[in-house]
Amino acid sequence: METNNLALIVRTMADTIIANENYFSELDGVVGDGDFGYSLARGFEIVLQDWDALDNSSPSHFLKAISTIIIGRVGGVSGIIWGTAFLRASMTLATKIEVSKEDVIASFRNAVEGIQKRGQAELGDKTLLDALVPAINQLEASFQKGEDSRSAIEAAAVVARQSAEATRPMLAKRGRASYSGERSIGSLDAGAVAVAVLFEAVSKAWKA
Amino acid sequence: METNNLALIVRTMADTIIANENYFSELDGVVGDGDFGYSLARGFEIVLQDWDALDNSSPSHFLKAISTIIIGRVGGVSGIIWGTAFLRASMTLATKIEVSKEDVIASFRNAVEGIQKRGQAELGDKTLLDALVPAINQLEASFQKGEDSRSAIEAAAVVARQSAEATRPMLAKRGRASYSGERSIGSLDAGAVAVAVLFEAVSKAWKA
Amino acid sequence: MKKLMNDPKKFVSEMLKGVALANSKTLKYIPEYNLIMRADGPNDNKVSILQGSGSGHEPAHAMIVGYGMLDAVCQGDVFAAPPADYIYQTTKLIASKKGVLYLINNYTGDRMAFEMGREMAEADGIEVRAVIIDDDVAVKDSLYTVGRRGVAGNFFVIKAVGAAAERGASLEALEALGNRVVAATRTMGMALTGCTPPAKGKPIFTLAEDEMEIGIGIHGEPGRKRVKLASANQIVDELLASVVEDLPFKAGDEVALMINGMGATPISELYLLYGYAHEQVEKLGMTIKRNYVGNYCTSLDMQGFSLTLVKLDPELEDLLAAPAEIAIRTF
Amino acid sequence: MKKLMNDPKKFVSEMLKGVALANSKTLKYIPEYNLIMRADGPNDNKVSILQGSGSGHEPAHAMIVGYGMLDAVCQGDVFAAPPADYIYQTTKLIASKKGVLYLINNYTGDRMAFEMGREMAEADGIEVRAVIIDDDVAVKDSLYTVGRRGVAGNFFVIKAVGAAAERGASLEALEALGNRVVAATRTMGMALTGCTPPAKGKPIFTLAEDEMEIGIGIHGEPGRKRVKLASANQIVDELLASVVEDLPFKAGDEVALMINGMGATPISELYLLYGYAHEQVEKLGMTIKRNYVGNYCTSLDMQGFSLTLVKLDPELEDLLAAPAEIAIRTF
Ligand SMILES: Nc1ncnc2c1ncn2[C@@H]1O[C@H](COP(=O)(O)OP(=O)(O)O)[C@@H](O)[C@H]1O
Ligand SMILES: Nc1ncnc2c1ncn2[C@@H]1O[C@H](COP(=O)(O)OP(=O)(O)O)[C@@H](O)[C@H]1O
Ligand SMILES: [Mg+2]
Ligand SMILES: [Mg+2]
Ligand SMILES: [Mg+2]
Ligand SMILES: [Mg+2]
Repeated sequence: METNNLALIVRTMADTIIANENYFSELDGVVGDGDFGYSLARGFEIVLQDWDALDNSSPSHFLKAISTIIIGRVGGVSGIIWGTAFLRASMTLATKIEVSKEDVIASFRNAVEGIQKRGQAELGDKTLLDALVPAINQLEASFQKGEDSRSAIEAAAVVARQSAEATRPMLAKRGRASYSGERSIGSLDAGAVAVAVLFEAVSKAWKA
Repeated sequence: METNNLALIVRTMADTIIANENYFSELDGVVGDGDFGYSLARGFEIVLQDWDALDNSSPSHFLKAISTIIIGRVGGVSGIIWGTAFLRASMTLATKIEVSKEDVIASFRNAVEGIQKRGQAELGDKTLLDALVPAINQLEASFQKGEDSRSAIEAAAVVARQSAEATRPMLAKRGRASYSGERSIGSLDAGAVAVAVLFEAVSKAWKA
Repeated sequence: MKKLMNDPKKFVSEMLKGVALANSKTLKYIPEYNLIMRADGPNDNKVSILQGSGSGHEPAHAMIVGYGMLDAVCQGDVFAAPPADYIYQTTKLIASKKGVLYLINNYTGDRMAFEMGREMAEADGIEVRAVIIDDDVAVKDSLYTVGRRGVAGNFFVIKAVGAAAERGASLEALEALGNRVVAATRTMGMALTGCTPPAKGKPIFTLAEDEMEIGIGIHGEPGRKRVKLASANQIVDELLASVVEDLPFKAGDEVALMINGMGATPISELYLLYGYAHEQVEKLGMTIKRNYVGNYCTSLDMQGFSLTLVKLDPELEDLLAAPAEIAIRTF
Repeated sequence: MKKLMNDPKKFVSEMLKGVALANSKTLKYIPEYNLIMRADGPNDNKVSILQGSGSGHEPAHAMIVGYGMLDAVCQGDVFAAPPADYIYQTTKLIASKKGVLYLINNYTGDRMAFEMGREMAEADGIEVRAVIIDDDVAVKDSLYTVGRRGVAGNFFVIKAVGAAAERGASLEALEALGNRVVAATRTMGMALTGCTPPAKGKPIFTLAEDEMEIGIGIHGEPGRKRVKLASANQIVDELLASVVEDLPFKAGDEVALMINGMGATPISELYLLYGYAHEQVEKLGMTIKRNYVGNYCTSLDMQGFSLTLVKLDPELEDLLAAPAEIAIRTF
């Protein structure tokens, strides 16, 4: 993967997040405070605004630039979680110019570790990790089977969607939704759905 | 008229005011502040509560006792207006034990004078005077024609009702309704309707 | 509209009880007359200051009794002037050798009750003077004969007169001062929603989701006009224009600016309004010497606000800055 | 629900601008970080105190910066913790030789942002400590692993720590004091209506005319249960019982009692609630040494209130009584 592909992914993410602002916020509003879409959208708006000025001298620098915007401008849990994810991915890639499939998986793993360090969430706590981790697992499995990026991402998107749906019966143990206790059962986790929507969008963009 | 008849009138007024609390307040709510029924009802509740202890050694004393309750316990324009009316009537009757038809008219006239002194309202300003004064005029005319109390009161009630209805096209120039300016046109004056309702109730009670 | 209350008929008395219990060292409560008065009054070296008025405008008036402000209030029911007898009894209780000053908001019920109470008090030999407050520019004085309403501007009259009274001013001087503040004060308000008196249980008027009412009173009286909801800045522009042209206020004037909430408006929105109003007043060439943002004179649970400008002179500014102590406090 | 605002995206910045313009002599506003700080800070003889938090809880936190209270706040958007970078930048701006104390309401977003901001600040050599505030008894600590929320009780932590900081207390001492206040403070809230974030335009939750929600948070999080609307006294009984049994508070305790409005509750209702709560607390044998009635920590335009009890000792009582100066004032 090159910076070009990376740019496609981040741009697709940004466009998708902005297009889904209200949908994401509504999901967060069921048992959270309804600002998830708003927070992310404000951050990725800035990503798009600053797009041409972003340091894309290397994949690592590019991801660092994104993380700086998110950490600097996005509030709420999401600012930290998503900002940390980009920062960890950037750190993983360090000085690399070419990004291998192994690098992609390592970046994702490192991002998850960072999210868990900050947020202390376990799998099953009804957070975006419940969609992200299975999707990464699928991506890795596909890569190991020698599938191409296109079908690997497609398969990961399917798993992300299924896993997001699977958050419905979960009891929220992290984030604001956890205050609702038993009432959090029966609704989807906003972050997990966002992960699914983003994997789907990237998969679609990859094919085009 | 004796204290007995006077007692019947006041009791009928009290019962009617309490029964019409919400109706009177609704009328006041259209362009006023919606408390007219509430204010009067709270005062006449006390009249009924204290009924047996009221000084009824003479018509004048009895009316004075009522006025003291109203002035002492009813707030808003109505406390003053109605309290003043009872006080003026009481003053008119002074030491009389028997109340003649002339005394009744004189008491009413004195009450109207008192109301006007306090409130500075003219006929046509869309206040209770617009029902009260025509009703008194009718009462006096009936008495002068030699009609009995029963038919005189009945005729006065008819005039009071017509006059109350006639407040609809008026522009309020006094009281809170006047702040609504042109908007006060098209609704009935709460006080005028109350006067009509009370004349009707007394007329009905007189017949029974 | 829902309320946190028990029996609507006890709304006022239970509220006053709360004020009294929260301020047991400084305030005295006499339930019979809905009366809240300073525990340390009356003081024969100081004119006593009384405001009556209906309830529903909290913190005015029951919560603004204290050092440097009112000596007492006797409140009527929600939106109803107090009975004349409350005023008479209160006047007797607070009578000082220097006299008693009534600060009356210009409503028929209040004026009549105070007039009658005053007659009774004067018959007892108590010296009484009165100032009529009528700062609301929404009511055109010339059209309707009852004159303008007294609204949030009453705060400035109370504050200035209260401070001067503490400094020992005479009854005549305070009456003149009160009239001077009234003459320098203009207010206009608006509402996003009507208010609901506890005993009524329904809003006095209702507005659609995209409507607002401009020029409302503080008793749910409808205003000058009902129009489409506009942006905060546009609303400030409209209220400010009405207020400024009325006195008129001019470039070079030193002023106090108040954004007063109507009861259910979050303080965040009031500060947002203040920010823009401040800029606009300065653009007109005036200098804002003092500012006030919060709930001063409300209309129960109405959403909305009023904007008040007061033209200051050095004496008035000094009186407004003088210390005072009332139930409404943060610490 | 209607709002007095312009562009919802500018809600927070326009509000902060208003706060700054209304307090231009005492406060400094740095729009880039939604930062309101004391104009006279930092002071190397005094620990600097920072609270971050999301917006929508006004007057907390932007309007309670000042002498004896906070040295700065950097607010996030409505109900969103500030970005970590705001905290880092703010910490640098207020850094004093005596250190910086964070007072953090216990929410995941706030904790993470402050943790990250702190790491960055410590890397610059700034000494930082933090106190986590979690006074809300509605959230059962044992069941959910994120712990209790910080709600209106944060006022007492800020006030006590703020006063002690003015007296020169060390960073360690302030951290210990903050934790001591947290340990002595319990709150529970309820709502008659949900609240509407400006950018959302619709209430986060809606309640029927005869319903209320018990145990709500201050971000529109639904509460323990949704039940039939009860009388004010019954509601106070329920909240008080939850608060009292939790610490537990006991006969003989000296306490501070706060009735805190959620943003759109008229002050009349808050005093009505206070009156009954006061009587009940005294019936339980406690002595109310200080009381607080008003809007301290709100949830935008939510109707409702919370009840807080703080167990006092002489030191704490003295700190609560110490003078302070903030944007929220009457005069
Ligand atoms: N501790 C956590 N670790 C990982 N993800 C979390 C955590 N807490 C919440 N989330 C995710 O963040 C989403 C909510 O984000 P956001 O609305 O920005 O949070 P908040 O409004 O609580 O600050 C949730 O749907 C969930 O997926
Ligand atoms: N100046 C006045 N003179 C005589 N009657 C008046 C006057 N002003 C108002 N009223 C009458 O009083 C009624 C309203 O009474 P009330 O609701 O008690 O007044 P408020 O709420 O304004 O104090 C009006 O319907 C009108 O009939
Ligand atoms: Mg959220
Ligand atoms: Mg009325
Ligand atoms: Mg009234
Ligand atoms: Mg949030």
